Amino acid sequence: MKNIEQTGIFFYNSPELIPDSLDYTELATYAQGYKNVSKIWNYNDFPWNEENILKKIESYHLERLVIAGALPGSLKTLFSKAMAIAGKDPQDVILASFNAYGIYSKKDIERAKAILACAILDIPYEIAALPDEASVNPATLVIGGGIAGIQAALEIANGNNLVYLVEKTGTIGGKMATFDKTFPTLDCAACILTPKMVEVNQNTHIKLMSYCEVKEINGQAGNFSVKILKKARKVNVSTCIGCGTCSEKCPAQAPSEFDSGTTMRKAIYIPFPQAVPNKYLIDAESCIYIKNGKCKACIKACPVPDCINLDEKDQDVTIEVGNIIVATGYQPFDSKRMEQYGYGKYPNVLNSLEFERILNASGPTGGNIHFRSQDKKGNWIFNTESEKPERIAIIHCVGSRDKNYNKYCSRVCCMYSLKFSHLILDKLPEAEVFEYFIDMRSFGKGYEEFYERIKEEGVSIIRGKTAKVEQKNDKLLIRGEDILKAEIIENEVDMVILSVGLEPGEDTAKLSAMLGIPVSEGGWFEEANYNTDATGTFRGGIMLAGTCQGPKDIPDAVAQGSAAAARVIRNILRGKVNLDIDKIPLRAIEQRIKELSTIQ
Amino acid sequence: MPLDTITSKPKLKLAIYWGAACGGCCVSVLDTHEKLLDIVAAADPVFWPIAMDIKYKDVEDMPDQSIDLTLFNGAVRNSENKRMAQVLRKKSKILVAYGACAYMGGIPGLANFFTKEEIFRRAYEESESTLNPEKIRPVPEYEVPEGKLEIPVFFNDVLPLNKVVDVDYYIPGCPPQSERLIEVFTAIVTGAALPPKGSVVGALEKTNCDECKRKKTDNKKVKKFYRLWEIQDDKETCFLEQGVICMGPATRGGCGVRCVEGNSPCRGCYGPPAACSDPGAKMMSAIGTMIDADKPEEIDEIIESIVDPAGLFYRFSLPGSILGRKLS
Amino acid sequence: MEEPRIGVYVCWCGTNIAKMVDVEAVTTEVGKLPNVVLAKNYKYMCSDPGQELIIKDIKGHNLNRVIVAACSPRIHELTFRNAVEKAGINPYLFEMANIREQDSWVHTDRTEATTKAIDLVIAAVRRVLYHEPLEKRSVSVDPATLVIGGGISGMMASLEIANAGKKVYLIEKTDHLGGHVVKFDLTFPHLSSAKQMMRPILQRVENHPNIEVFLQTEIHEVTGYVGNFKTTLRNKDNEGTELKFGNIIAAVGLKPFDPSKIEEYGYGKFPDVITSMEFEDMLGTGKILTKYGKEPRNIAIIHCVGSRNKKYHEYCSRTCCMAALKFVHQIRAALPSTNIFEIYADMRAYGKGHEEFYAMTTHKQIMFLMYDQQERLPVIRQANRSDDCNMIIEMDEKLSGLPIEVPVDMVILMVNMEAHENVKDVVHAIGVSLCGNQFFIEKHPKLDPVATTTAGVYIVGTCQGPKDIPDSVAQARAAAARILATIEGGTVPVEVTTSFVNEKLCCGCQTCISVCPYSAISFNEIKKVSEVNEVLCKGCGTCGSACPTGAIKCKHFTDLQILSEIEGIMSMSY
Amino acid sequence: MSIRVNPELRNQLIQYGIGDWNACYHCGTCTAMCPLSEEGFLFPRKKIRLMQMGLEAQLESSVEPWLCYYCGDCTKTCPRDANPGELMMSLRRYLTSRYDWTGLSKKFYTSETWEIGFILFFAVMVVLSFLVILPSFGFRFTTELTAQGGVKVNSFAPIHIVEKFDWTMAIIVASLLISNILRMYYKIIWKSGQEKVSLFVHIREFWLLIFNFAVQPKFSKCDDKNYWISHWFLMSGYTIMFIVIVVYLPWFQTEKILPIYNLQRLLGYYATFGLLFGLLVAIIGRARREDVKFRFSHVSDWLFLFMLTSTVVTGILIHIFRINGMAYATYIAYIAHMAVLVPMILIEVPFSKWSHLAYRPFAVYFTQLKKYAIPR
Amino acid sequence: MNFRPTIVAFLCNWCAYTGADLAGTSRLKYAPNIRIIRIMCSGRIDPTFVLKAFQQGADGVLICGCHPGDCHYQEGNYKCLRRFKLLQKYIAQMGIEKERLQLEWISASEGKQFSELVNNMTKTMLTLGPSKIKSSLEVEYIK
Repeated sequence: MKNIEQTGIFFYNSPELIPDSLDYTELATYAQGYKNVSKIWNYNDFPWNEENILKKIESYHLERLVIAGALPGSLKTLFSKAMAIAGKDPQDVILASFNAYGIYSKKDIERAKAILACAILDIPYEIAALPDEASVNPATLVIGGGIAGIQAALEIANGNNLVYLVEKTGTIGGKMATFDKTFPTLDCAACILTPKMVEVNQNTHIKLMSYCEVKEINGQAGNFSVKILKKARKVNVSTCIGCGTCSEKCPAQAPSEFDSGTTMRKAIYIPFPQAVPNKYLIDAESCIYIKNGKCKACIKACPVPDCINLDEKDQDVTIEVGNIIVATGYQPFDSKRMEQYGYGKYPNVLNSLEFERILNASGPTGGNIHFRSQDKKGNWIFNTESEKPERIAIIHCVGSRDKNYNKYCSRVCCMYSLKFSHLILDKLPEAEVFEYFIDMRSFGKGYEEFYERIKEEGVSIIRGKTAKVEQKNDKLLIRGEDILKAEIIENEVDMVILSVGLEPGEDTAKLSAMLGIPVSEGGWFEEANYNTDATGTFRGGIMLAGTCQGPKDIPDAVAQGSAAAARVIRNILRGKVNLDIDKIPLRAIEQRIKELSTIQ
Repeated sequence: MPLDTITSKPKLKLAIYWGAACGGCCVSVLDTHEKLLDIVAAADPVFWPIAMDIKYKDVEDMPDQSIDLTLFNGAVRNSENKRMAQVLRKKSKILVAYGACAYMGGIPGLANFFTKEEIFRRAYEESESTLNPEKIRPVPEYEVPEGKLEIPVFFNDVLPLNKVVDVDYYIPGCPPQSERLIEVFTAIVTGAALPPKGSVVGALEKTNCDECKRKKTDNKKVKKFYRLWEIQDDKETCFLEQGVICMGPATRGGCGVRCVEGNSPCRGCYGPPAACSDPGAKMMSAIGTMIDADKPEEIDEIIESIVDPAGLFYRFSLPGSILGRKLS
Repeated sequence: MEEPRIGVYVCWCGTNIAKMVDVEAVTTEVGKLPNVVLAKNYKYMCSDPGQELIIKDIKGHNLNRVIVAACSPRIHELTFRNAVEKAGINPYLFEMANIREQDSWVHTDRTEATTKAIDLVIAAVRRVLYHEPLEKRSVSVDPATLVIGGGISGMMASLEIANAGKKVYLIEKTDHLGGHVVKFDLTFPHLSSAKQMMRPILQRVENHPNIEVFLQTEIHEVTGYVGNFKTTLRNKDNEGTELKFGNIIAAVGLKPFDPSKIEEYGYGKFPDVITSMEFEDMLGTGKILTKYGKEPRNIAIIHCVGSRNKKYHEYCSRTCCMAALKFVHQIRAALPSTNIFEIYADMRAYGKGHEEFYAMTTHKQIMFLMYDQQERLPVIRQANRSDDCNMIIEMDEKLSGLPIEVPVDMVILMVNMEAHENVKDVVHAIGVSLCGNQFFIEKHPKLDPVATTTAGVYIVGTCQGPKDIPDSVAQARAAAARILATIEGGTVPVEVTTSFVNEKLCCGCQTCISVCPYSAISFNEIKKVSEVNEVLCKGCGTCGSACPTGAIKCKHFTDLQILSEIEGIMSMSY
Repeated sequence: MSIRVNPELRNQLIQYGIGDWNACYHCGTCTAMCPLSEEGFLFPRKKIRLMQMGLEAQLESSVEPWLCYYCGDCTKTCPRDANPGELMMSLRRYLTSRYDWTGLSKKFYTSETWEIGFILFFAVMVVLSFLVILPSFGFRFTTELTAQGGVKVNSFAPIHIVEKFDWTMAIIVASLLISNILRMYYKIIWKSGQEKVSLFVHIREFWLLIFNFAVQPKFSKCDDKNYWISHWFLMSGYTIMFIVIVVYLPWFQTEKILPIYNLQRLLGYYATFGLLFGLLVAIIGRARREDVKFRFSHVSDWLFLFMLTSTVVTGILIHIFRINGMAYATYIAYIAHMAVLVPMILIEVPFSKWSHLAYRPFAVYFTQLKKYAIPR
Repeated sequence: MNFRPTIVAFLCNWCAYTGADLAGTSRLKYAPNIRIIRIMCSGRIDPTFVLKAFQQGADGVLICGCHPGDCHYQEGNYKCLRRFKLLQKYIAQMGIEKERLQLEWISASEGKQFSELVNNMTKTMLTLGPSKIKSSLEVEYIK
C-alpha cells in the first residue's frame, strides 16, 4: 500500500478555461479537513518552477502531490520532474481535473469537492462515485432517425426489446440518405442505408414515430415518461398506399427539404422515393387549404377513402421508457454567414448538401452536374437544360476552424470534398477541379489511400484557404494564396462548392434543457467522459449517439449508435439502471472513500 | 432368375459390333464361358463380325428396330464406324455402348492428342519399319482401270459412340467384366424395369475406393508424386497416400478393383461416377488438393512429378471429355 | 419437382442502370426464355413498392422462382430474399444478376452493356432452374464471451458485457492488462492522467466476478461456431484450460512502427532520436533528459514516422498529431525555455476539442515546420563541434519554401501504429480476414464497423485500424451491444449454404477431410463415408471441388447450378 | 544552402509588439484579402512565416512590411487569433530598429524607460535653453506688445537662433534618416543578394518616391478609404508644418498679425486642421479599440500620439495667445511647444514611429527597383 | 465482324467479387468482355467449371481469389492455386495457350487492379485471337 501521508495540494486555475470560476478558497478549506494533507498552495501564491516546487516538497516532506483545477494536466510534467529530482515517485502526482468531469461553474462545487477528496485519499473517482440504481422499464426511446439512431434502434430491437424511434421529419434516414456516395469506398449511400431503413420498418420491436417531436421528459432513469408531439401528418399512415396521385394533383409547392432546396416538392409529399415510412404527409405551411380553407385537390385525387384528413390536429402522446438515446445529429453551417463567399448572392456558389443532391441520381439533375440557371419565370433552378461547368472549385473548412464562426474542425469535410472531386471527374471527365484546403485530414481507414488516389486523378489540390469569391461576368473569381507556391490565386471558375462544417442541430439547446445534459463549447452535447464514456451522459439512462455529441463520419456514428445501445441492453439485462452521476451526494462519496481508504 | 430358366420366351435378336476396338470387348463376351450358352439360348446373334459371316448390306436390309439389343464396342474412328453406328442405331431397339472405347473413346481415343496428318505422317512415313520414299498416303477413293476403289475415310478425331448416334446405355470397362455383362443381359432378357435412357449400367454407383481393401486415412498430402516403379509399394496403404496416382476414387466400381488387387493403381477404365461431367477433371481437382505446398515454386515442382496429366487422367476417356481433343 | 415458373425483374436503379443498359431490351429478351413466366422492369426494385411488386406477382402468377437484375447481391440479396419469403417462396429460390456494379457502372458502350446484362440475366435464369429450397437454421448461444486482448478496448468491452451479468474470458498475451494506454502519462485533449483513467478500469476488470482474466496466454485455435465456440488456452507453462463461449471479440491492438527502417532519421544510430513510445516511458520517469543526462535545449517532434508514405505505410495513423501536441504541453511544463519544433505534414486535429487543443498548443512557444512526408524526409545528422547542439535536422520547409536546418538535442519520432507480426495466428484461429495493411477487415466499412464476416467474431479497437481512445471505446461498446443482443435473443442463425455428403456416392477416400479449414468433415467409420457438420461448415465449397466422386454437394453452389450458369452466361455470346 | 532557424529570435521580436504569432496556421486568407499584397511581394503570411521560423536575415531584407498600411482586413478575416495586421506593425518597429545603426531605435522600442527618459531629457534641455541659456544671452521675456497687439515672440525666441537650431536639428535628423535609409537600401536591395538593379532604373523610378510620399496611392487601395483620407490630412498637415517651420521659419514665426486670408495663416490653419483631424481619428480609434488596426497599441504608438497632439495643441495655443497679446501665456506655450516638438523630432523621426514617413515611400521605390532587378 | 473475346471469370465472394463491385462503385471503366460468376471461395473452383467455360466458347477464363493469407476461409485460395497449376499443365497439353487461363489475387479494395486486369486480359485475348475449342468440337461428322 502506498504511503499517502504528507500530501501537498496545488490549486491551479486558468481563468480562460473556467470563466465562472469555482471558489478555490472553499475547496482549500475543505481539503484542509483531510489529515494527510500537509499543505495547500494556490496557483498565484508562488512562481511555478521546479526549484520552488522542489523546495516545498523538501521542506514539507511531501510524498504525494495533488494538482487540482482546470486542465491540471498541463502542469503535471513539471511536478513529476520536481518529484523525480526530490527522489520521490514521479507517478505520485495526482490530477484532480475538474473540467475532465464536466465541472465548469460555481454550482458544481460539491462535485469538485468529491473529486478533490478522491484525489487526496487516492481512490479513483469512478470507484467512489457510485450512483444509485433504479429498476428499468425495458422500453427505450431513440430520438432521431439518422444513421446513428437507426443503428441504435436496430441493436436494441435485435435483443427483442421495444424501441420507440422518434423522428422529427417525415422519414428516417437523416442526412446520410441525401448523400450520393460515401467516402472512401464510394458506396452509394442510399444503397447501404435503405436496407437498414427497411429493416427498421420491418422490425416488430421498433415503433417508428416519424413526424414527431419530443416535447417533455419527466421522471428519472429507468422510468421516464416522455410526452411526444405527434405532428399532424394529415394522411393516415396505415391506409396510405403511397401511390402519389395526391401529390400529382396538389397545386402548392415548397422547396424540398430532402433536396436541400434544389428542387420543389408539393405541399403533400413524401420526402424521397425510398422514404420510410413510404407514406405521404402534408406540410401545413405550404398547403393552400390550410392557408385559406379552399382546395382539397388531394382529397379528390386520393383513391383511398378517408385517408387524407386536412383538419387533423397535432396530438400529444405519452410513452413510458427506461432509457433514452439522443441521436439528433447536426445541421450544416449556414454559408450565408460567410459573406465573402457570396453564398446566396451568386447562384452557382453551392453548399455541400446541395451539391450532394446535384450529384445524386435522384436529385434535380439526375446526377448530372449543371449550372443553376434562370427559368422563364426568372427563378433560379437546377435542370438538365443548362450548361455544364468546366471548372469547379471546392473550398474546405467553410465555417470550421475559424474563430469567427466555429473553432472546431468538422472532421468530415476534407474527405467529402475529396469525394466530390472524384465524382465530378467521373461525371465530367474534362472538367478541372480545384480543392482549396488548410490541412488535409484524411485520417480514417482507407482515407489516406483515397486522398492519394484523388491526387493521381488530376485534381488540383491546393494548400491555401480561399479568402473570397467574387462574381466576374459569368465566372466566379476565387481569390486566395497558394501557400506552397507562395502565389496569389486568382482563379476563374464556373462553380464553387462550399464544404460547410457541421453545427449542432437546431433543437439541441431545447433538448439540452429538457434532458438536463449540458452542451460543450461548440454546442454539442457533453459526454460523461471524453475518453471512457463518450456515449454516456451525467444523466442516468440517457445516452448520446452520433453527431449530436460532435462531428463524426458514418462509421464512427454507427459505432457510437451501437455503443449507446450496448449500455441500454446492459441496463435491460441487469434490470437496473444507474441514476444521475452528478446527483450523488458528497456525503455518500466521502463515506465510500473512507471505507476504501487505508487512513481515516 | 438364371438365364436358363427363361428360354421359353421368344428369343432376342442380338448384334455385337466393333468399331475402333482391340477386340477385347468381343472376347469379354466369350469370357462369360459356359454362360455364353445361356446367352445363346436366350438370344440369337444376328450380326457379330468377329464370330459370324454377314455382310453390312444384310444388316442394312433388316427392318428397322428389328434387332433387340446391339452391343457396340470400339470408338468411332472412320466413316465406316460411323456408318455402321448409324445403321445399327436404326435397326436396334436398344443400342449399348459397350466398353470404354464406345463409352468415352478408350485407348484409341488417345489418338486425339494428334491430328490425322500427324498420325499418317508417323504411320506412313516416319515409323522405323516403314519404307515409303514416295510418301504415298491412303486416299479414300482411288481410280484404277478396274473402277473406283474405296476405303473408309479416316477422321481427324476419335469419337465416342454417343457423338455420332443416340446411345441407350453404357457398359464401361476395358474390357467390361463379363459378370457385369451377364447381369445387364439378364435384366434385359427378363424384362426387368430398365433404368432411364443414357444410364451407365453394369457398374456401381460408388467408386473403386469403396471396394478397395487398402488402408485409407485422411492423410492425403503429397510432396512428390511417384510412378509405381519408383517406390516400394507396401501393398497395404492407399496408393495415393504413397504418392502414386490411382484413379480409384474417381472411377466407378464394378471391375472388382482388379488392378489394385494386383498391386497396380487403378487407371480409370470404368470411367467417372455419375455426378461428374468430365472424366478427368474431378480427379485432377482431387490430386491438386493433395499437393502439400503453398509457395508457387514448390507447387510447380510437385506438379513436375506428374509427368503426363492429360494421358493419366484421360487415359480411357479423352474423346468423351469436355475438351475432347488436343487443339491443333 | 414442380415446373419452374420464373419471374424476372430488371431494376433501373434510377438512372444508375437504365443509363447504360437498355432495361426494356433486357426485359424483352429474357421474357422469351423457357420457364420465364413474366419479365418486368421497375425504377427502384429495392424500394417498398418494388418489393411489393414481386410479392404481388408471386401470388398472382404463381411464381416459384424469382430473379432480380439490379445491384450487387452483396447489397440487396437479403432484401429480396426476405421479400420473396414474405410471399411464401423459399428465399433460396431467388437469384440476383449484378447488372450495376459489374455492368452499367463499369462500361461505356450501351449496346455492349445491354448484351452483357442479358447474358447475366440468362445465366441467372439457367441457374435458378436448379435452385433448391434450403432451410434456415439457428443455434443456441453460449452466454460467455471470449475477449482477446487486454488493452483498453478489450477491457471496456469486457466490462460492458460483464456488467450485464454475462461471463467474459479476457485473455492477454503479456503479463499485464492495460495495453499501450496504461503506459501513457496523459491523454489528449483534456490532458487527463492516463494512469488515473486506467486505474478504476483495471480494478473493475480484475475484481469483476464475471470476468476471468488469463495473462500471458495466447490463442492458437478456436473450434466451433457462432454461439458455441471452444478453445484450449495455453499459458506460458503450457497448461491447458478449456473454455466454451458464444462470441469472440478480438481487440489485439497494434504495435509501434520500428523507425530504424527509415535511414534519414538515424534511429538506433543517434541515441537521442527516440520514438513516441520511448518518450512516454521517459515522461513516466519524470525527467526529460538526453542520453548524456542533460536537459535538451532543443527538442524536435517529427510527425508521420512510417505513416503516409508508400515506402512504409500509406495510411495515416490517426492519433500521432494529437499525441505530438500533447507532448508539447508536457515538455513546456517541465522545460520552460527549451525550444520545441513540431515537424509535421498536415495537422490532423479532427476530433472533438482537438482543433481547440491545437490552437491552445500554438501559444506554447513552439516552432511548427512543415515537411513533405512523401518526397523528401528530413535528414538528421550529427552537429558540428562548433554548433551548440547535438544534432542537426536538414529539411525542406514547405510553408516558407526554404531549405532549413534545425538544431536539436533530442528528436521524438511520432511512430505509426502497425499490425503485430504474429497477428496471423489470431486471424487464423478466429477466422477473420486482413486488409493490405494487415488490419482486420470489418464486415462493412460504413455500416458494420465492428462485425466480421465470421458470425460471432467481432473486432474492436486498433486492430481494425489506428484510432484514439474514445473511438476504440465506442467500438468496444458497439461489439458488446451486438453480443448482448444475441445473448438476449438466445439463438443466432447459422450458415445455410453448407456442404452435404451424398452417402450413396461417397467412396470413403477421405480426400475431403483435411481440406476443410473448419474441421467440419469427419469420417464415419461404420458407414465408411464422410460426414459434414453443417453447423461448423461455413460453405466455402472447397471440399466440393476436392471430392473426386462428386458425392459432396455444396448447397446453393452445386456443380449443376454453376455449370448451368456457365452455359447461360455464354448463351448469347458472340 | 540551408538556413538555420532561430527559435530564440522570438524573444527579441516579442518586444516590438504583440506576443504570439504561432496562432497562424497558414491558410493564406490574410495575403489574399490584402489589397496591397502583390505577386513577388506577398504578405502578411509569408512574413509571419519568417517570424515564426526566426529567420533574421530574411526578415531584415523584407520590404513588404512597409507596403502594409494596416487597414486591418487581414486581422478581421483571420480564422485564428494570429492578428496579421498587428504583426506587420510589430515587424515595422523591428525593421526600424534594424535599420538604425545607433541602436537607439531598439532601445526606444524595447524599453519605455529609455524612450521616455530621452524625451524627458530633451524636454528638460529645451526648457533649460529657454529659461537659462537664452536669457543669459540677453533674450528676455517681455510683456510689451506689437502695434497690432500681438506678443513679441522674437524677442523671447530670436528667430535667427531658433532658425539655426532648427537647421541643425534638421541636418542631424536628416543625416540619421538618410544613413538609416541607406542601410535599408543595403539590406533590401544590396545584401539580399540575388538581384542587380541598373543605375538607370534607379533614376527612372525615382519619381515614385515623391509621388508616393505625396499621395500615398498604395494606402488608398485599402478598402477603408476614410482612414486613408484622415491619414493623408495628417500627413499633409505635418509635411506643410515641417517645411514651413524648417525652411521658412522666418516667414512663419512672425510678430506681425497677418490677415486671415494670408497664405501663411491659411497654410497654418490647414496644417493644424489636417493634424487635428488625423490625430482625432487615431486617438478615438485607439481608445475605443473597436477597429482592428487600433486594437493593439504599443507604448510607442501612444507616446507618439501624445507628443504630436501636444505639439499641435501648444502650437494652437501659441497662435491664440500671441494674437491676443497674452505674453506669458505665449511664452509658456512656446516653451511647452518646443519641449515636445524637439524630442519628438529628434526621437520619433529617426528612431521611432515617425520614421515611416521616410521608409514607406522608399519601400515603394525599392519594391519597384526589385521588380526591375535582373538576377545576378 | 471484329473479334470480340469473351472472358468468363470466377470471383470469390469476399475479395474478388467485392473488388469487382468496388470497381463499379468507383466507376472505373473496363472492357465489357467479361462475364462474372460468383462463387463463395476460389477453393470452390472445380476444373470442370473452367473446362466447361472453354467448351461453351469462352476465349479466356479468369479466376480471382483473395490474396494469399487473406482468404476468408483461411486457405481456399491456396487450394485453388494448386488445382490451377495442375489444370494449366493439362490445358497446355491440350494445346490451349496458358494465357487463356489466368489466376489473379484481387482484394476487396482492389477495384482499380481488377479493372486493369480485365483490360489487360481482354488485350491478351485479342492478341491470341478466338479460342478454337468450341469450333474444334463442332466437326461436321458429329450427329
